[in-house]
Amino acid sequence: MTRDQIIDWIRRYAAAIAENKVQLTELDAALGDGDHGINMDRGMGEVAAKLPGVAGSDIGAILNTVGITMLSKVGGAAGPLYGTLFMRFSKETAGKLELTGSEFVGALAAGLTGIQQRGSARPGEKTMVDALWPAVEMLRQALTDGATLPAALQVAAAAAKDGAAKTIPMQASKGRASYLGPRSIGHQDPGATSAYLLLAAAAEAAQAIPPNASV
Amino acid sequence: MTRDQIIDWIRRYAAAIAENKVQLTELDAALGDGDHGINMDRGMGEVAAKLPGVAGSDIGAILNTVGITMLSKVGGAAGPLYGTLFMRFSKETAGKLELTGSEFVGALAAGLTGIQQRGSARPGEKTMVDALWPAVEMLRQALTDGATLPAALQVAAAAAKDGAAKTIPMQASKGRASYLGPRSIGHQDPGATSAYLLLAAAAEAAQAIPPNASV
Amino acid sequence: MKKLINRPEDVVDDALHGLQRAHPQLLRVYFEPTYIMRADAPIAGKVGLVSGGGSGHEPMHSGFVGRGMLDAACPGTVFTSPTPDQMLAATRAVDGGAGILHIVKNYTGDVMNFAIAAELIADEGVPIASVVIDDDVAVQDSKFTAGRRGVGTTVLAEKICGAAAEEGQPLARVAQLCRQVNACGRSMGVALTSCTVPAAGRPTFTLGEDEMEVGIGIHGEAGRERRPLAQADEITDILTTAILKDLPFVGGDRVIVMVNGMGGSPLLELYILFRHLAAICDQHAIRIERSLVGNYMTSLDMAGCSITMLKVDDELLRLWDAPVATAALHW
Amino acid sequence: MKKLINRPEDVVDDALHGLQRAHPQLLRVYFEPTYIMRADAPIAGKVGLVSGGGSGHEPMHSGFVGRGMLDAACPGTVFTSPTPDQMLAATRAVDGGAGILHIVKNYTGDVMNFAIAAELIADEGVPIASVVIDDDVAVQDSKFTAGRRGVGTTVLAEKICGAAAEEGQPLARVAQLCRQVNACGRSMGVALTSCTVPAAGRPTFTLGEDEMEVGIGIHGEAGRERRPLAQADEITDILTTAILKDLPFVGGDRVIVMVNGMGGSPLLELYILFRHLAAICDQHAIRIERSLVGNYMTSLDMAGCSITMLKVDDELLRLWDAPVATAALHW
Ligand SMILES: Nc1ncnc2c1ncn2[C@@H]1O[C@H](COP(=O)(O)OP(=O)(O)O)[C@@H](O)[C@H]1O
Ligand SMILES: Nc1ncnc2c1ncn2[C@@H]1O[C@H](COP(=O)(O)OP(=O)(O)O)[C@@H](O)[C@H]1O
Ligand SMILES: [Mg+2]
Ligand SMILES: [Mg+2]
Ligand SMILES: [Mg+2]
Ligand SMILES: [Mg+2]
Repeated sequence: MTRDQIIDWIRRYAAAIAENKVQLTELDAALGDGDHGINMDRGMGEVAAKLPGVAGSDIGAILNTVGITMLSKVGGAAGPLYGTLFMRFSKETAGKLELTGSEFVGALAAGLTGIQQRGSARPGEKTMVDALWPAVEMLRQALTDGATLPAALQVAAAAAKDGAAKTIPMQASKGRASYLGPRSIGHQDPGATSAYLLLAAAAEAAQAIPPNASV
Repeated sequence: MTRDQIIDWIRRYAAAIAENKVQLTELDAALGDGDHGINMDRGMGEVAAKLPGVAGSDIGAILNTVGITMLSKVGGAAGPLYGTLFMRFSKETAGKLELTGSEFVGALAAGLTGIQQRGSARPGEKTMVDALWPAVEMLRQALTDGATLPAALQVAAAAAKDGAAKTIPMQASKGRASYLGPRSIGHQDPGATSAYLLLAAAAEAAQAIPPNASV
Repeated sequence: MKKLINRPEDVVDDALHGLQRAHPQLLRVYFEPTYIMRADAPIAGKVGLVSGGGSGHEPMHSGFVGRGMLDAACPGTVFTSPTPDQMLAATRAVDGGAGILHIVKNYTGDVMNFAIAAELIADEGVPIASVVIDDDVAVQDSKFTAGRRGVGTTVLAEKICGAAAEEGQPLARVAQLCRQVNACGRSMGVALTSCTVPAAGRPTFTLGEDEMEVGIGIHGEAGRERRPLAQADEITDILTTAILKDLPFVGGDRVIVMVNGMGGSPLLELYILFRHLAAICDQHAIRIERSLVGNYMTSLDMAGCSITMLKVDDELLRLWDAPVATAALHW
Repeated sequence: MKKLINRPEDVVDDALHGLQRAHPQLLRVYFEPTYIMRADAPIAGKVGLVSGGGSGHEPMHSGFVGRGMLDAACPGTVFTSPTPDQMLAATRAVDGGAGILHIVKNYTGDVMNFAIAAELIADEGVPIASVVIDDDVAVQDSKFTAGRRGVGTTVLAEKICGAAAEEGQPLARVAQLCRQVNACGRSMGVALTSCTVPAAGRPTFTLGEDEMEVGIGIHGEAGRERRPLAQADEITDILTTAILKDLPFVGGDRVIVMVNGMGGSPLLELYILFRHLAAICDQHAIRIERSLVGNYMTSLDMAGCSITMLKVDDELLRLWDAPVATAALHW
């Protein structure tokens, strides 16, 4: 994945968040405090505004900016978690202008580990981890099986979507939704949903010719 | 009018207030603060409870108790106004066990004067004066014309009813309703309405054989 | 009706029992007749300050009883003026021999009940002065009205006169200060929703989702006009313009301002109003010397606010800054 | 949505500008990143107290910045935890050389953001302690939850630790006091209505005319259970019983109690709750030493309340009584 595709990924993610802002907020109103879409959109809006300024940097520097911006602009639980994901991803990709499949999955896995260290959620606790964990697993598996990164990201996005959907019958034991106890059952986790959008954006970016590729 | 009829008057008035509590309150909600029925009912409830204890006193003493009780239990604008009416009425009837027509109208007129001294409202300002003033006038007129007190009180009650109805097109210039300016037009004044009930109760009591007349 | 109450007819008594238990060091609550007295009254040689009015405006007046402010408050039932027997009992209880000042808000009921009480007190030979506060610019003061309503300036008058009384100033001076505060204070309010009187059980009036009532009273009385709901800055403009024009306040004036919540509007919103109010004062070269932001004179659960501005001099400011120890104001 | 606001996205900044103008003697407001600092910070040799959280709970925390309480507060957007850059800037600004205490309410977002900030601050060599407040008995503290929420005890902890820091106690002691307060404080709340987040524009949840939500959080999170709307005394029973059982509080205990309004409930109603709360304490021979009644930790315009009880000893009481000068608490 090239630097421009990475930028395209983030831009597509920002657009997807903006598009799904209301839906994410409604999911969070059912399980939490009804701000997930608003928070993510505020943060990703800031990120999108900063992208042109860092477009000439390496992937690590670009994603460090993404991580720091999310950390300081999203707030709530999602801010430090996504911030951590991108900052860890950035550490793994410092100085790089293009990522191989195994570099990408390694960086994403490092990001997930960061999220789990920060929030100590394991799969099954009805959080974004339930979308990210199967995505990383399936991404690694597909690449091992010889798939190209674009193809493997398609598989990973599908796994994330599936993982997000599987949070519906779960009872939350992490985050604000855990206060609901059994009443948390029956709703899809907003963070898992925004995490699926992240993977879907990556799959699209990997497939597409980035708009500024020719620049 | 005998002492027992006076007691019956007050008892009937308390009952009429209780019955019209909601209507009086609704009139006051349109023109003021929506408490006239509640306040009058609280006060007249206390008055009714005190009547048995003073039933053996003279008319002046009985109505002094009525006035003081209203003064201390009704509150708002109506409390001191009705309190003043009964206390002035009581002064005029001290020591009496029965009232002639002219004694009754004299005492009622003194009560009205008291109200006007306290609140400085003249007829036409959309207050209880608009019911009381024509009632006193017509009562005096009917008695002068030779009517019995019961008959004259019928006339007075009709005049009070008419006076209360005539407050509808008036613009208030006294009391809380005056804040509404022209918006006070179109609603009947609650205090004029409760004043009509007072005259109606008097007319009924004068006509009826009081329940404890034989005791 | 969504209220934390027991029986509607008990709200005032229930709350007064709670008030007594919450502030045993500050005040004593008496019943039949009902009044609230500062714990250390009567204070020999000090002018006694007595106020009162309908309940439902808390913390006014019960929350202003204490050192440096009121000696006693007489609460009526919700939105209904208290009665002369309460005022008489309160006045007797706090009489320290230097006379009594009644601070009365200009509502027909309050004025008449306090007037009767004052007559009875004067009959007992106690020196008594009454000052009626009528600062609401939403009402035209003319022979076609009962005069302007007493609103926010009452809070400032009680603080300032309380300080003067506390330092031993004589009745004539305390009363004169009260008249000065009334002459120099102006207020106006706006409602975004009606309040609901517990005994009535439903809103006193109805406002559309996109309407507001400008120039509202504190008892759910209708205001000057109904308008489309506006943003905070425009609301602040409407209220402040009316206030500034009325006194008028002019460049160089020094003011105490109060942005008061009506009970159902969060503090966050009151500070939003304050921001623009301060900008307007800057534009007019009016200097905000002190400020109060919060719920001081409420109208049950009404959403809305009022703004009060009081022109002050050094002496009023000194009295404002003097120590006060009540449930609602303390410094 | 009936709110005194301009654009929903500006509510926090607008209010902070107002806060600055209303309290220039007490505090300074900074933007990008946003924090509120007491006017005379940093104070050399004093432990710096920093707290923060989502906005919409005013006066918490901005109203608690000042002498004897917080050195700085970091407000997030409405109901959203603030971010590490705010905490870092605030901490640097108030660092008086004696270390910093972060008082954090137990919400995943708050805890994580403060944790990141603490790591960054520790990297700079500043002694830092963090105490997480988790006093809400409505939430079971188990591995199946994010732990108990931090609610009313936070206010009491900030006052008591602020007093200890003000008199020069060292960081370890101030942090230990904070843990003691957290260990001895318990709270629970009830909502009669939802709040409406300005950016959302409609109520977070819906409650029927005759329903209440018991064990509510301060962000419109659902509570422990939905019940038929009850009278004030029964609500007080429900909250107090849960609180008393939990610590447990027993006969002979001395307590500070807070009856806190959620923003849309009038003060009158809070005193009604206090009445029965005091009666329950009497029954259990628990002695109410001090009390707070009012809106201290709100949830925008939500109607409802919470009760907090803190078991105290002479030392906590002494620190409670120590002078404090903030916008919301002053004595
Ligand atoms: N401990 C945790 N580990 C991983 N993800 C978490 C954790 N706690 C919460 N989340 C995620 O955060 C999402 C909520 O984010 P958001 O609404 O922005 O924050 P907040 O709960 O502070 O309002 C949840 O849907 C969940 O996916
Ligand atoms: N100055 C006045 N003179 C005579 N009657 C008055 C005056 N002011 C008010 N009233 C009467 O009082 C009535 C209102 O009484 P009530 O609602 O009990 O008092 P409040 O206005 O204090 O709530 C009005 O309808 C009017 O008839
Ligand atoms: Mg959320
Ligand atoms: Mg009325
Ligand atoms: Mg009234
Ligand atoms: Mg949140």
